[in-house]
Amino acid sequence: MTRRERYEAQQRRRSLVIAATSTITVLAAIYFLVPLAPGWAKVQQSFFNGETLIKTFPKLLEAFRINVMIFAWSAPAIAILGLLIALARDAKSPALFPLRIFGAAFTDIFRGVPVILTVYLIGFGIPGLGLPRPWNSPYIWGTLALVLTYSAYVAEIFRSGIDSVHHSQRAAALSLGLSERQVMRDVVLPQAIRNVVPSQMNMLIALQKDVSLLSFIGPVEIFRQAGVFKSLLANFTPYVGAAIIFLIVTVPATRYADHLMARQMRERR
Amino acid sequence: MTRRERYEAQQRRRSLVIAATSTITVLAAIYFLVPLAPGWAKVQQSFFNGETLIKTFPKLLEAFRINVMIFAWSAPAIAILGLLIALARDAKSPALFPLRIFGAAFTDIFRGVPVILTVYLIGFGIPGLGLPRPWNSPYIWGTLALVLTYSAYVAEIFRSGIDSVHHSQRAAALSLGLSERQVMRDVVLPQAIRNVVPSQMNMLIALQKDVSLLSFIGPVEIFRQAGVFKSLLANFTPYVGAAIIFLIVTVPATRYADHLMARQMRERR
Amino acid sequence: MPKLELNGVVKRFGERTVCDGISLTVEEGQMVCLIGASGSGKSTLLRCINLLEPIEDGAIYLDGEDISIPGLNLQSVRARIGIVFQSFNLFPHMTALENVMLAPRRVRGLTRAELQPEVETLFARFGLADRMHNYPDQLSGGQQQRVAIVRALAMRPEVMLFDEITSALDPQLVGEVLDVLLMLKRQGMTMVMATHEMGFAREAADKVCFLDGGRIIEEGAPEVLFDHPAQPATQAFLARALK
Amino acid sequence: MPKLELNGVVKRFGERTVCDGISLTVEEGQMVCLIGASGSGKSTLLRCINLLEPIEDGAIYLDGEDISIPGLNLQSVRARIGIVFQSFNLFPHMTALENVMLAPRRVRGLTRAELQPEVETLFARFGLADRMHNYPDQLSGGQQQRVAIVRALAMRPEVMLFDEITSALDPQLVGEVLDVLLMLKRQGMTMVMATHEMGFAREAADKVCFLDGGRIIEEGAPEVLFDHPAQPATQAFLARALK
Amino acid sequence: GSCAAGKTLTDGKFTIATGNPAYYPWVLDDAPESGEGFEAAVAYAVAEEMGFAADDVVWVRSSFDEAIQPGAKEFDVNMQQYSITPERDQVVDFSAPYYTAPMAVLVSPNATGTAPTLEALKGLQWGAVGSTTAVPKLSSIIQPDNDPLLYGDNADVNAAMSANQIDAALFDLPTALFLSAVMIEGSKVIGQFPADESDNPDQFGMLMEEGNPLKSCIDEALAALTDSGKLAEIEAKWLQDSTGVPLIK
Ligand SMILES: Nc1ncnc2c1ncn2[C@@H]1O[C@H](COP(=O)(O)OP(=O)(O)OP(=O)(O)O)[C@@H](O)[C@H]1O
Ligand SMILES: Nc1ncnc2c1ncn2[C@@H]1O[C@H](COP(=O)(O)OP(=O)(O)OP(=O)(O)O)[C@@H](O)[C@H]1O
Ligand SMILES: [Mg+2]
Ligand SMILES: [Mg+2]
Repeated sequence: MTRRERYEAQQRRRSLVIAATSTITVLAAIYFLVPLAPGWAKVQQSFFNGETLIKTFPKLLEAFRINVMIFAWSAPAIAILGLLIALARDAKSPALFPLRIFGAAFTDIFRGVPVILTVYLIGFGIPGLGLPRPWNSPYIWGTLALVLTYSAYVAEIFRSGIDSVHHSQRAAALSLGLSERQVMRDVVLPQAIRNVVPSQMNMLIALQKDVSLLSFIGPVEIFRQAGVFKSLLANFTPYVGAAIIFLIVTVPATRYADHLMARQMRERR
Repeated sequence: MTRRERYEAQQRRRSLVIAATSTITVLAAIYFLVPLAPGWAKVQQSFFNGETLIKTFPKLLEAFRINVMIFAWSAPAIAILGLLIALARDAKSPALFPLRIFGAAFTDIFRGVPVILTVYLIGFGIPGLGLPRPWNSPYIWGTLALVLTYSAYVAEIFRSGIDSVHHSQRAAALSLGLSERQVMRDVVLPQAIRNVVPSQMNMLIALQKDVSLLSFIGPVEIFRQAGVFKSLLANFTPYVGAAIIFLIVTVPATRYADHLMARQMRERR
Repeated sequence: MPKLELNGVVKRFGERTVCDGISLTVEEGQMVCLIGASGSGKSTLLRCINLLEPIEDGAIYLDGEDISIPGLNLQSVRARIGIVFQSFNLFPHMTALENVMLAPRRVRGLTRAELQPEVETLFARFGLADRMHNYPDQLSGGQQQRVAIVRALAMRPEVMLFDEITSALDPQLVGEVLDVLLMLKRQGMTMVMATHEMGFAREAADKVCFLDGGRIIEEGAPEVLFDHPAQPATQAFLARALK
Repeated sequence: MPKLELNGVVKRFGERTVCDGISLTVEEGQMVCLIGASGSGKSTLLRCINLLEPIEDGAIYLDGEDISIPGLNLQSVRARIGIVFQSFNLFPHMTALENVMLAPRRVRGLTRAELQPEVETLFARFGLADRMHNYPDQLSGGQQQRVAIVRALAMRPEVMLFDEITSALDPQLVGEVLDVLLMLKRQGMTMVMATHEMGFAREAADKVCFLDGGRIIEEGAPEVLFDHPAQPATQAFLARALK
Repeated sequence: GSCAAGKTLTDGKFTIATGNPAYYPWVLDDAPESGEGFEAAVAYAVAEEMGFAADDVVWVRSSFDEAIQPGAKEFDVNMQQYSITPERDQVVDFSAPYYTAPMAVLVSPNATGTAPTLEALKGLQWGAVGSTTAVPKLSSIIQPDNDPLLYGDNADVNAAMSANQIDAALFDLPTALFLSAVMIEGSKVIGQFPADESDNPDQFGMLMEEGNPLKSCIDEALAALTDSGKLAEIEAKWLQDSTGVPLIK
């Protein structure tokens, strides 16, 4: 073992000790001090009620299936539409000026308008125009509203990624005779996307939770289900149950994505 | 005028014509065809009711003051906390390992837990522990919930920006004798922040609308106000009013930010 | 008919005129060297020839065809003109091999397998056989420079533009790379090269152009230009450069 | 006591050993040139001396003090050792002037106004007086290289490391920059330089080290090493390089 | 039933929507099928009056938003304490009222000493459920000094009261009595407003799609139930006697 490895190992040991003690201290402080607060019993009863949790959890889990379903079909749609809008906004040639304008208008409108309105307007409004039964489903139109809104956000992120790739990369690729499309696909986008993975992770996680907005127009997903229990039992514990379900899904996913990113970085340098 | 300028001017003219005709065609199609739908009268009555709009708009505008207020004090707090968390997650030295862990746990938890739960838990739970009147205000604790949640998202974006700065920049700055802090502040962060302006704009716009989540714990901001009108009048038009107010604020802001970014890019290259 | 012809090319960046009416003729199979002080516009001129920078005025002809017409299909022209940049500009997310194969696969429409032998030969010729699977960040400056050359050659261009491609090479490699260029020349490649290697320019160039402030002040066969420069600016430059 | 001393420095990247037990002594005011093929480890060695890369084994002494002890305050050491990178690494979000002023302002604690005369003199000496307010993207390769040199010198380091700093310069500027280095040497600056300019190494170096595969195969006064290389590898390298 | 024949969503079935969840005392245990609870009982009585067997009553759930959305509805009638207002009546149809609800004041444990006078009530920090007619009542009748806080449902009002963020909340009397008795420990209903306090007392009606032909049948049925005293009987069975709550002056 070299001098440097010894030193680093020692540093790591020391910091682990610090981490462990400080974490334990803080947790212990919370654990022992919070229950001394006068209202603790009531708060515990309202938010961390084991009995309620057990009672409501299975139904929450069942409702979560709807979230998963909506998420599963809207996420790819959002990725694709978002990318297309980003490309439209980034069109360089003067002939594509209309596309640029369209992209800008799209992002402005769908980011600017509150999601709830988009959900109501598309989820209630379009079916209200007189669509027959299977085609007026809130699942279809609600998903569309979600896709439109999120695409606007996602497009802006892709665009920032595209802008972050140095223009000399475009020049080098063009000089090889690649078309603008190929340059985008093979050279710019791979670097752009890698640069924005964390921001898109953000969006993915936010989307997962915003699937719940569809409950405004009917579908009883996990949030609405938790809300129903909350109203019924006058107890917020079902939300904690929902949060647990979300955390079980998102935390491993983000850790894994982080791990992949870090490995990629390490390999590269 | 050189050959190239002539050509570009011509291209621009042509594309403007295309843009104008296509836009007008689409708008005309919507304008003339949608009202032919059987349910149009009802939809118009429900969503685009001029009378309702005029009646409710002043009160919506008044309620919007609360949004502006909450936004004004939470946005800077989010920027600062988000940046600190990003820096914590990016700490390189093994001695700062606990900070890294803390940063990761923070982002995982506050991104993973649905905002509603955070708002309820902090907005009702902490005051419920027995705080006296001025200190149990839903404004204080609701804002804290918002700040914690958004900081987690914003931190991830900052982190992606920091990672997007090439490591040779760090090396060059370190080699000049700058401390890690100075390197971060003077060399890495300015480049990092510039790279993520569009993503952070996203967050700013989303925050502006998510201020409405505080309405779950009492404050009557524009969305709750629109909801009250909706219930009272059985009409969704007040949401359209709210959307108009949001658009009036966000569209010029994003256009201006875009303009600044574009100018910066042009100057730089 | 000259292979490549520039006629009064003007390029401006905002207020600054970087190429100020440059006319130049390059015959098929010729090697033309651009020399001149830093900032005299050599790199910019090469970028203009490759249509990476739109020119303000003048025209550029390839095989007699005006390739600077606005609105031309740039792609097909660029595939015929290769360029190696002063700053390499390798694609950081691809290995050396992928960097080289990308354009032939996309533009020439070949598969990896079809390209393999050809590309491996190129790598070997540039002493990079064991670096094919490294990412640019893992290569030394000289190695990156050579990968960039291989990348351009793999497109089998008709004209090659080189922008100080030996600047990051050690003298041994400079020799080797220049040997490759001589070989390309023997094979009939038309080349324009911005260089500071006066020795090479004298030995290999058919024509040397001296740039100053965005203009070609003087041009001619290397023997003439190096040994009997007519213009005072050229004389001053060469006096310092060959010292 | 030597100004700078390396003792068995080992540097690995993963499996690959890039510096393989390098020992080297640089006396105060000496100019040492590192020569060797591309990929022989010259840049990496310079980065190790500047503590940008932690070393696996061995030690580095500055003024007799071990600066490679893990956990040392790197910052104060680095301020005493300047480095100019092969790839410039200017800060793209700052003008040339800001690039140069940043470190003196932060580390030496001076104000812009205090620095102005000193920095302006430096810019002028490198022929950059009218480029101070340009961003790196707006500078030619040679201009960027010179800004990088000015940036390092503005910290008034005791030891300067140069990594092929003349590679992006035209011959005229090469002459000028090397003149500056000679002047620095006369002023007593200790310097280590990776270079491919054999002519300069011979003229200006007090000692030349030939690197091959991460080892110093041979070192000595330039007259000795260039005219009577002892090792076959050195002979081969020089034979090609001086051809 | 002859009157309703061919006018319902599904022939031979009577589809009734209620809230998700449905609260006591309107529906017992969130299970309207049992017919227990005031609204559930009224629903079955109306259905029977219209000639539907208990088995032909189909229950669905809906939110307020779904009830007022333009376009096709998923129910024949929707019963969840909808107050009849002229504005709402423009968008949807209401049956004749089946209950007239007085508004009542529920105060937190800290404020149980408040006198039941408008004067004393003004100074309290008020809360209410944002989607109910309590909101306009609050601003028109009580006109509190501080802006009221508004919530999404009863449970949130309950939590805000527990966190001492509000002193008083306005509900319809049966809900207020239920909350004070079961949900919020130590709270108290300190007063009610006379049901006919203002021009439009809070009357609950069944909500239908605008122009629903079923309206006349339902009105007929309700009229019959009122005449026969059946409605009063149901009310007496499920809604607490409210005579003990003082009137607010
Ligand atoms: N994008 C730009 N905006 C403004 N000025 C520019 C830009 N690109 C180059 N220049 C300027 O144009 C001039 C010519 O630059 P160019 O890179 O062509 O020089 P060069 O002859 O290749 O020099 P070197 O030998 O140093 O590479 C320089 O003065 C440079 O500052
Ligand atoms: N981060 C890295 N990971 C893996 N290998 C690396 C890394 N950096 C450098 N190397 C390898 O280390 C060796 C030495 O590189 P170095 O840059 O020191 O060479 P050099 O002597 O400066 O060459 P040149 O004259 O071309 O600049 C090369 O073979 C290179 O591929
Ligand atoms: Mg150049
Ligand atoms: Mg090197």
